[in-house]
Amino acid sequence: MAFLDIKGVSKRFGGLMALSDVDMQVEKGEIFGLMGANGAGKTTLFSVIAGHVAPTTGEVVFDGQRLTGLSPSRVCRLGLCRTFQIVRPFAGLSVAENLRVAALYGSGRKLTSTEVAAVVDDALEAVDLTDRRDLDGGQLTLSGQKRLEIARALATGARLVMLDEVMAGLNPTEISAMLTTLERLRTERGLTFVIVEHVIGALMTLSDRILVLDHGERIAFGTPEEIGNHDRVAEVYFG
Amino acid sequence: MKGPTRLVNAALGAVMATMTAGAAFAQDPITIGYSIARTGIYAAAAPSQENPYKLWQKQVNAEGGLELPDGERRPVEFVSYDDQSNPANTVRIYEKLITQDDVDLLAAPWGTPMHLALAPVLQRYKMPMVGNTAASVQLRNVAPGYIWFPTSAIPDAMGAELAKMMQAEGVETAALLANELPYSQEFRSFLIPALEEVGIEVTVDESYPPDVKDMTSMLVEVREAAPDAVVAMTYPADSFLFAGQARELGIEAPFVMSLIGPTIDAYRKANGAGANGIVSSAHWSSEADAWPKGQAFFDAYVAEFGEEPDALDSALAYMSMEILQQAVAEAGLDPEVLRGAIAEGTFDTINGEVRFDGVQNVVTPTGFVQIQDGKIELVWPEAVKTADFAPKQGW
Amino acid sequence: MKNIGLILGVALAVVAAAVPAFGTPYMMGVVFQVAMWIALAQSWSMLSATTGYLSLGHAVFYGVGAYVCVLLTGTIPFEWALLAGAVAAAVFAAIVGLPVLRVRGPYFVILTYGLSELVRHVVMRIESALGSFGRMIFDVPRTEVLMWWMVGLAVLATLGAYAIRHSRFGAGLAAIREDEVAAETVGVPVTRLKLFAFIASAIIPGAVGGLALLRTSYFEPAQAFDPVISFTIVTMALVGGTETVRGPILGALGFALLSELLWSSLPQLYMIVLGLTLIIFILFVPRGLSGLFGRLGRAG
Amino acid sequence: MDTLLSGQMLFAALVSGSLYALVALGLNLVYGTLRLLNIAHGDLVMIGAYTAFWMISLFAVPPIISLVVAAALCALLGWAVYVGLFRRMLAKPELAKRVEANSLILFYGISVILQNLAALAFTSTSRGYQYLDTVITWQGVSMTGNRLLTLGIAAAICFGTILFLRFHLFGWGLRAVIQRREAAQVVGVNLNRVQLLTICGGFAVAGVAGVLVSMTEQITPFMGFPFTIVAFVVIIIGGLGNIGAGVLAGFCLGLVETYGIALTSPGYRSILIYGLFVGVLLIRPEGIFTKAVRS
Repeated sequence: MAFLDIKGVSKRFGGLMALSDVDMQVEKGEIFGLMGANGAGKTTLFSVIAGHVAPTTGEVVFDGQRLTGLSPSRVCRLGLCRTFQIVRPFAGLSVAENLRVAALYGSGRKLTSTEVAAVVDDALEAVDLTDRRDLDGGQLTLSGQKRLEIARALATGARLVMLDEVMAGLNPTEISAMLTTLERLRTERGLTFVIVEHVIGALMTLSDRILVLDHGERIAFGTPEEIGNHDRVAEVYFG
Repeated sequence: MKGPTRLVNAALGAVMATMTAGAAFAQDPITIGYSIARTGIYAAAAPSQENPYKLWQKQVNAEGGLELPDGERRPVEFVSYDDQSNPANTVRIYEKLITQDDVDLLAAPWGTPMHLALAPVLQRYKMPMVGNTAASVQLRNVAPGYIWFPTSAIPDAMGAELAKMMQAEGVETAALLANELPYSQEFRSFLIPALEEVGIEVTVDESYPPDVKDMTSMLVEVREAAPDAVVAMTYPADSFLFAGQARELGIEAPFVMSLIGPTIDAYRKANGAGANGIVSSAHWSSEADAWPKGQAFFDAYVAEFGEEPDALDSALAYMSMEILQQAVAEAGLDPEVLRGAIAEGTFDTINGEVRFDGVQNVVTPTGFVQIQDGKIELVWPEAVKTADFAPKQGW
Repeated sequence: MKNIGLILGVALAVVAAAVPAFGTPYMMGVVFQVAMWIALAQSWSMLSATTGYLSLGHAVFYGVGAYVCVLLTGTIPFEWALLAGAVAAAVFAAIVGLPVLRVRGPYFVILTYGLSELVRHVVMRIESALGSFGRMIFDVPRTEVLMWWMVGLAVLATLGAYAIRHSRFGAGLAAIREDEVAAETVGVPVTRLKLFAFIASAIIPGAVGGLALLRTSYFEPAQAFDPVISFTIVTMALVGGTETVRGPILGALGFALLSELLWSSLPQLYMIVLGLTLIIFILFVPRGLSGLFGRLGRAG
Repeated sequence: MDTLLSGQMLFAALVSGSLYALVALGLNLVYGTLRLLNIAHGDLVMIGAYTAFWMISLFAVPPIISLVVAAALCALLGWAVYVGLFRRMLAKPELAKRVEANSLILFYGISVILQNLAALAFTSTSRGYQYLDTVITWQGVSMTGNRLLTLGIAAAICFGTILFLRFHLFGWGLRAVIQRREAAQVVGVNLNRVQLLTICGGFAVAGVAGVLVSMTEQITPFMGFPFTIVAFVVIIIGGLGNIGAGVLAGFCLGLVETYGIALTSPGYRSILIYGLFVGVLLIRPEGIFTKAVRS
């Protein structure tokens, strides 16, 4: 059974089918890419998985546990955490405080204060924010805030992290730093990632496998090379 | 300790100083403390009580001061605070007046809740106070001792008297509209059985919340029932509303009562001739020949404040000061002696003779007034009335 | 510096302890009043300062507590009546909490106000249906006893607020204040925590309402649910500053003492001066007395 | 049942409704454009009422003329408050961040000052005067002149404002500011000017409402607060910042009050109104008459 198993998920908003009958299997330790034009349903799929939105039909199973119907906080405590395309740091709290909240609540068990401090330090280290730990979340640059989002997800102890366009708005230097960070997180920590990315190059480089959505439907699935050569994808996406 | 307060009172007293014999001011003034609602929901009612206090003070000081048993006169000075219409503040203020400001005498705050909250404080510090504007059967639950209520507008007596009066005027059916605030509800609870007793049928009986903004639907119901009498148990704000809308709908009952409101000067100014014929609760009128001091008070009040005194609250407030004045002349300033004098004495006021039994005035009869040609005439009871009841002739 | 809230709380308790020895009944009245506002503002801060959900209806808890207490006095010892008042307020908060806390921002502000008014009118209606025209309470405890209870509640509220702010619970509430969706995403059970905070902030006001009622010894719904109570609480807490536990203490102390001072020295003008003070504070001391003192402390 | 269908009830509902709509209109303008919770709104009604009272008592000027005076006076106050306080507040980021809480307290301060200045200047004695109180009967409906005037003026101002906002360029700018502040600035709306004019306009409308109210109610320095509450109830039911819906909601509240009382009992009047208010906030906080905007 797949680590994250999405079975026949559909979501209807009024008359609009945002997702129709999407299947998707993510294996442990992989980086799974999601592609699609604006409005293709990627963010909706994230929201369904993370528990922000209930699917109209279908179900989501994570590590053998059914997620459908659970609240986002519950989903997070089970080990699955997402970030936001438009960053949502706790702007008035310091970077370390941001992570402390995630550490306190994200794991689903009570940590001692030493354990919390360790988790916070570790997450800061992992995204290279240690020297900014006392700044307010709102004072970071965009790139810093994207890192903070990732660090917060790490601090929850998540085993699967869903990244929603963490590279959007970053400059090439920042993108390549981000790529390094993500690669490192996967290899060093064995984390699983599902990523949505508009920066196609980055997506192709990072992902092991890619799923392409168009108007809420699954139109292609495969390795980056396969997707690059896929006719329908080329038609919808590149051209 | 009370320096700053004195500054303000000195300003108030400045005018009087020029008019009063210099000798009196060489002496230590007698201080009288009270709280009043200068802000908050009761603030509009407060001047009807505070103005008589000020008038009384001015008159007393013009005579050389408040007379003590030895014939000595000392000027009167007020120490007053705003209770913000909150009984909790009233309690605090009187504690401060008694223990901190060391006032010689106390005057009453405005309103039933304030009086009731105050009774235990007076008991505790053994300071006598003549109340005035409180009216509730609950007053009788107050342990007699340090507080007295000169009013005779107590709901149970009023209910019985009003029923008698309505019977005497040939009323057979009545519509009742009552504000949900305690005083009017209490009145309603005594009026209904009293009406039943004298055989008057209640055809409409509605209660409405104090923040009512339109009475049309109630009054349409009243108009359709076409009763002989409409008894609106109003507070000031809704008394304006009632008069305006009853007039609009042409309520034709010959007997129309509005509980609190019509005796306020502004009520008659706002309603003009439409106010004529409206009955209200008060047991005083300046027109009564039996109470010669009444007209003098009325004239002095009009001269001082440019409007007529409220026949209920202003009269009661002034009466309470007259009682205090006469008791002090008899007994002096010692609280215990003074208490005895108030409890045992008989007083001559603008509302005639007053004597207390327990906490209650047992002399002044419960009465009702009616606006006739813009004047407040006492129309009930027979013994003291200044004019006959006249059926309301339209609006 | 971190423990200044506690220190102030203890200091207040010590002052109060000394009062009966040398103080006049008037002083006891002042202490009662100041302690009451500290207890209320501090309780309010447990919800509003931590989560940013600005309640303009805390009079409802005060009123519910007062009402339950007045219904019970005479039947059981007053201590139990106070406890019942606190429990009733908490139960009420628990019942209305879930739907009310779904509403945010200015809507929440206005909703809490409206709720308080709704309950006031319902109680008025009940009282008039019961044929009760204001209730008097006899045999109330001495002022000194009441003052002690109130000081106790103020200390309790301060300790409670301190404990919340420095706990896991408090960290979760802070996250909710900053971004509710993000908080939920990192595992904070937002709905549950908000409800707990709402209930926590209702308990002590329930007891305070009962106690204040015993002091006045007279109950009328119009006064027990007076919206001015809600406004005063918010004002004091904001003037004090919402960032620390000492904020509400400073606000309540400053405000109560200022009005005590003005009230007796400028009887005609004090409300106007109070209004001006408020305006000046909001414009020029945005972080409240607490922020002001913090800044002075750092500068010196 | 006959009473329910009578013109008399409808007239009463329309008079209350138009007044509610008018009082709420001013508040809604100020909230919509500036996001300020104006707790002092009812005190402007009080100022309008006193203006009318003193004008007629001292100079025998009828309220119909005082309308203009009161509007000018309140607009002036709006100008002073905006320039003196709120421009300052909105300019400070740390204050503007919590604009609702801060404006609430600021206006609370202003409210306290206005009430107590009025009490100091005029004493708190209640006032009243007689104006246009002849009763006109038409088709069996009795109407007092001053209530008819209230209906006419209040309705005219409400609908006039709606039309103005719809068709005048300023109205477009204002609606743009209400809906999307930042975007409006980008496309060249002078935010400062729009805000200043709206606050003056909103205050002026409250002053006008005060003149109308003074013809039928007692005037005291503390009469304003209930109007603040009614105004909030109305704009919540309509939808905060939605001008047209607010006017509609004002009339609806008049209908609910009149017919709701007739169908139940007058004792339920306030429970009904606050119940509706709380119910709307719980179920549809964006307002009954506002199309739901969901992202």
